[in-house]
Amino acid sequence: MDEIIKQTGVVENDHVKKWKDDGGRVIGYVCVATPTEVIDAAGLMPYRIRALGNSNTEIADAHMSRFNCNFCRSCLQLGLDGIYDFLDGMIETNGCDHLRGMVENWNYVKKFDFLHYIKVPHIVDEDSLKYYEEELRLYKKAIEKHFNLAITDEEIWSQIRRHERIRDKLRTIYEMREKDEPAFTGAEVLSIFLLATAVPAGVLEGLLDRVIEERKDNKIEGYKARLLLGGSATDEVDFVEEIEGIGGLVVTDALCYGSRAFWPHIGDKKESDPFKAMAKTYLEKLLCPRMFNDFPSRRDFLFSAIERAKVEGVVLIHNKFCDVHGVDNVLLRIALENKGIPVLQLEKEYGAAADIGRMKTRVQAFLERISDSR
Amino acid sequence: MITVGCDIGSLFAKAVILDDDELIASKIVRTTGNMADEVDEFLKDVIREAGLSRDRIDCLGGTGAGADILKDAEFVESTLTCVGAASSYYIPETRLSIDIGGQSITSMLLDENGRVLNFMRNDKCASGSGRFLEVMSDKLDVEIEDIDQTVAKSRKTVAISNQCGVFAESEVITHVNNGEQTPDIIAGVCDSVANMVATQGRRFGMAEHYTLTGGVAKINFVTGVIKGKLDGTFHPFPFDPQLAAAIGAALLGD
Amino acid sequence: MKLGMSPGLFDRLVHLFRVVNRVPDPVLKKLGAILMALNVLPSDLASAAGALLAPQSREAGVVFLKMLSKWIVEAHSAAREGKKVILVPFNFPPELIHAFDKAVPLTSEVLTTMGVAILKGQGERYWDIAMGLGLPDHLCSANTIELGSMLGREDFQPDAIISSAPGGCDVNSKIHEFASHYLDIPQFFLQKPPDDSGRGREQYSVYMRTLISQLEEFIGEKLTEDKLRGVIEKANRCTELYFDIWDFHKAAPNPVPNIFALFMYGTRFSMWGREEGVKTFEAMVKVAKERLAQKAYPAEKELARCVWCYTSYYYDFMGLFNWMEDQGYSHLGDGLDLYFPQIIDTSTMDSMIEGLAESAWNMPMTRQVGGESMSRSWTEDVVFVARELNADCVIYCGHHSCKQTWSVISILRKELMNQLGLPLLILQGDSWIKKMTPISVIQQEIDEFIKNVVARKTTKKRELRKRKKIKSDLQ
Amino acid sequence: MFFAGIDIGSLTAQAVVIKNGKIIGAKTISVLPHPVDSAKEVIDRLLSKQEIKWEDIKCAVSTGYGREKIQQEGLTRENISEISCHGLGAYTINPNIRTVIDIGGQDAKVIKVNQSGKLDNFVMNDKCAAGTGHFLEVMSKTLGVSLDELGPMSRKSRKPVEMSNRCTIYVETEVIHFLQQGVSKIDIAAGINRAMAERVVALARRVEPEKEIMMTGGVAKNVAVKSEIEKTLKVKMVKSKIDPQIMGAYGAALFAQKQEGAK
Repeated sequence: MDEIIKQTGVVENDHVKKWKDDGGRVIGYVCVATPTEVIDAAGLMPYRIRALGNSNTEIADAHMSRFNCNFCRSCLQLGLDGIYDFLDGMIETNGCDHLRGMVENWNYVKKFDFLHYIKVPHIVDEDSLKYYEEELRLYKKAIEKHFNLAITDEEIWSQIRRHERIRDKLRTIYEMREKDEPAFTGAEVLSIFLLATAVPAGVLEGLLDRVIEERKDNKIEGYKARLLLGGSATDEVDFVEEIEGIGGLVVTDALCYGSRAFWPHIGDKKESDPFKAMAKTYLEKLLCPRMFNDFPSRRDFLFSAIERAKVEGVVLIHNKFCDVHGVDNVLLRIALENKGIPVLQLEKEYGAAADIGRMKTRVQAFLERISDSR
Repeated sequence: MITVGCDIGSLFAKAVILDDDELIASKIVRTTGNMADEVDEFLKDVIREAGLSRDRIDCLGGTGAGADILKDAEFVESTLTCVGAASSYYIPETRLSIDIGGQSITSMLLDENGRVLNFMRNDKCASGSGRFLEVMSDKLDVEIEDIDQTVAKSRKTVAISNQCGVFAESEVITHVNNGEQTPDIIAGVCDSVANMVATQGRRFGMAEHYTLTGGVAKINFVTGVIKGKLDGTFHPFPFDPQLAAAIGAALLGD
Repeated sequence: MKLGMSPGLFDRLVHLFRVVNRVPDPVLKKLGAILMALNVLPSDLASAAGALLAPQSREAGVVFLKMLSKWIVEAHSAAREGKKVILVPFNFPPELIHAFDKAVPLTSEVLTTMGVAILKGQGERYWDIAMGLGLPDHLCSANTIELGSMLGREDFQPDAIISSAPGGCDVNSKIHEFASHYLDIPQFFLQKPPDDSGRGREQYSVYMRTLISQLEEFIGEKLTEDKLRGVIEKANRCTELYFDIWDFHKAAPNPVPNIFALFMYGTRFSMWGREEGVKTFEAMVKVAKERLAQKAYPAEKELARCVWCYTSYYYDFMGLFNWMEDQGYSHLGDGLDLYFPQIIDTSTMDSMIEGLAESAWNMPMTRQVGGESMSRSWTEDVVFVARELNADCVIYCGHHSCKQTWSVISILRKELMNQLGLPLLILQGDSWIKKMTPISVIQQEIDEFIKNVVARKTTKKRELRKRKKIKSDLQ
Repeated sequence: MFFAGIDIGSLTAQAVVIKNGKIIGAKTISVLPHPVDSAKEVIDRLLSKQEIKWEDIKCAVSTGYGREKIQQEGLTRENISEISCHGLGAYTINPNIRTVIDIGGQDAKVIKVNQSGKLDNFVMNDKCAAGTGHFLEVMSKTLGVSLDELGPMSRKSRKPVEMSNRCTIYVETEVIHFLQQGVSKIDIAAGINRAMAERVVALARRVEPEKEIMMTGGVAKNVAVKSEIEKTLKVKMVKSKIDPQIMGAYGAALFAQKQEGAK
């Protein structure tokens, strides 16, 4: 576990370094709508872009405005600062307007050797599904062309199966954090997830096995309440630590740097064509508020997590200027309140240190409210 | 030729007297609600300070947001024009001047005659103005004048990342409560101001030679951080940078 | 839809426009009678009427107002007649809904803009209702104000909402999704693939056809070729007139009153494809033609020719348009005027639906920031219009809600400078809510920009005295 | 048995000592840069007027921005958020209270308590907010009047000015501009109070406030803001028997008493 936490603290971790030293190539991607199976099938390493709570955006702000989400500006800052120079290419998706702007400015100032844009529909329906499926084929072709290699359906299938194994291991870790006596803190699980999207798949399987073994009898005690954390892109481990520091144990989440990214199972779909299978899962089970006609599935995902993990209170956060989560969190809050589940809605500045004082007052009061209602 | 320049800003009123291009007297007071009544007295003071009488003054030029209260000004020019004029008169090679005012940060591209080619203000909701620095240092019981010597004692820089002045204050209070030392927090406040200024500088793409004007440019720590961040050669404004607009107004007088 | 007088934004507009309807055109038109008209009009209307019926644009202003009142009152009575009222965003072609007998379109941004321009207290109280629900304060006020009025259950409720912003704007899509869930109103979609390859365009037609069949089922009426042709032919007429005005814009001084920028898209987003829409455009062409003939211009001389690359400001009762004109600053149109309509082939049902898809594809925002690159198509359009109408500056309103434009505005600024050497003024202020940036500040910024940067050669400036030998201690 | 509550806010620090529920001493000072200094200072100033010594205090609880530090310093046994403290304080004074509006230096809060005084729900400002005590403090400085005058003076206003800005930072220069134009301080003060009330009401709307409302915190003393809020929310504020500004510290003291009872 300690090893994982150490590696999570930096963007270019030792595993990435080793992969590069061994001549491996790394492809960055920005959001969960990117089927990384294809990148792995090409023998490349997918790397999920993150900002790790960096709050200095001095260079990025010269390009994007302060009305753009600070998480995206932080990523742009790191990009323009050369922190991501180890990338051999980037896969763009239209996750949200801020994210698109981030990649666009990045590429405007500092051209990527390879940039491919997967256009992900905003609606779940037959028309969109067909279009997205074709997008995934083009995405594969683009990688084949640029890196001058061939990706067989068999290879994609075997990568899908490997990713299924990884999804299962991550689910196991969630079961361990969600049980009555949690084996992990929320901060630890976030660290695990962050590393899981920043190491070669081969390395990852072993890592996960070891940490599951290490923690199988571990019990986290002495917390005040069991919380679910949901909302915006949150890769700030220390923010979660602060919440847990005052007794709110995050026993599960609905974050895209968390369960939303790996929960759906591709294996669930009985498909012969790997692209059909991926398209269905990645579009129909995207669970992201950038989709505009499937709020119920996001709400129900939240409800089932609450039930599984015996959650006592829900904390919904969004970064200042985040449009999709800012609005979705209100609908979710209303849905939860109607069910009588305590919920706290927070709008925070990105970068853990920034708002922690204000946030802690709110969270502490929320915990007091929960213990009062017991 | 004796000319007077008077700049009624959002926070301070400044007046200067130039003998040709030599600064012979200057005065800075905080703008109050009664400025309209006090402005004549204020001008008298600075003229007296120069050991002159009113009739020796060849021209009074006004500038600043509140310039409309200067009844006997012969002309009123925008702060942009004045800061541009002053910067390029004394530092002919400057092509970029970043003015850190009470309310906003303005970067100006200048031509060889000190005319403003283009300008840009910082984003609203963005910390970094003089007022921001005032509020924060006030919270920490540090006089603006003492910032440099306070920061000298700092061992590290505490990051202040809130862009909203109101929330940034909560951030500062949080740091205090977490036992952070005043010098380190002040350093952080200055650093966040410097970041905003550097960002403004980058927006046009840096010029080879630039200067900084406005009250905040008096703080060496801030200018130091900015220098470290920006390419191009920094030329300190030869007089108190808070006087730049007033001096420009005086230079434009005839 | 709730009938009768309620404190809702839409119902208040209906109330006011009933009055406008009653005032006969000649009365509205006659200069002297204007003041009289203002006195009989509710005071809320007075200040806006001052701008909408200013002498230089009055001939068209009256027709424009009459068009809007027809649009509003029609929608209001639609419910009684058992028709469906369908709420659409500005980037959706309303002519499609006009082609149905049993449905009428209402455009949320147009309602908000009218409310802000005409109603006492403007949009604030409706905005506060939305904020009261805990919605973020960086949402698009153009939608949040009208929808806030509904969310407070003070106002009428549409029978369905169409969202055509997916792909072009998250905020717009999101607030419509919210309203549809919160009020339990069915929602239909026309999403834009951010895809410049032919594939994207083909897919868009597929989406359009799916939407049409969904609407047919919901409204309970088949789209008939004749009805559609009737609408499209009028739309085509509007297109011709649109380009007449476009060409007038090229003359200097600009013979097109500044406020026509608003009239043009105000018509596009409401009565395009209706007789009233055609009349409004005809009236605008007439005014511009006469002004061109007389070489008339409200100010002494035209100091600057400005293109607004996104929206303008509407919270000061439309005063900014005429204020600019009085200063000699011509307003050559907004980003919202950049919908480049095309003559649609009316020979078959299929050709007309294809044409509709094409117009929707080219709607403002959809066409620019909805493109594969948020900055490329936008830059191309702004560069094109600036060159065509030989503008000498571009102004960005900087509505803090428009995250897509804000995130690439620095690219647009650099490209304008590189390609045309044109300066871009970046303002910051909510176009529909006055409390973000007071209009006086906006005006001052525009003044400073034009006097210092744009019209530097023409405006007389004080000369900086010749440098004396600089003392070394200064260096 | 004596119990104490210490509330270190961003502008002022309060200490309250109670004996079986009754307040026997209270003190308010403006904060020193460091919370622990403020705490020690306010305690000393309070006890200096009493016969009791700090040792006689059975249990103390801290709240407010400095609550954690005070506890870490061992001055208090526990720290509890100001939200709970204001809730319990107001409820104890009048058990009919269900909604508490507390406007502190940095945060405005609307607190709902249930029929047994327990925290039910709450909202705090996280938007562009002029709705804080800090806002009024800055404005009174700019106007050159004391914070206490701000409320009463505006009652004489005939036409309150309308602030054209949401943001505190910008409202400040707007006020200076009004003054330069010779607008009367009375009308400006009224405008400031109205702006303040508007923000608080917008916040209160997020939790349907119930009829029985009490306002706590320093701003509660501002008659103008209070009546503006009453007008727009169409409610009558329940008057607090004690100084609303010490409500947080009082609540903390009550928690301290509970603590002791608990074990």
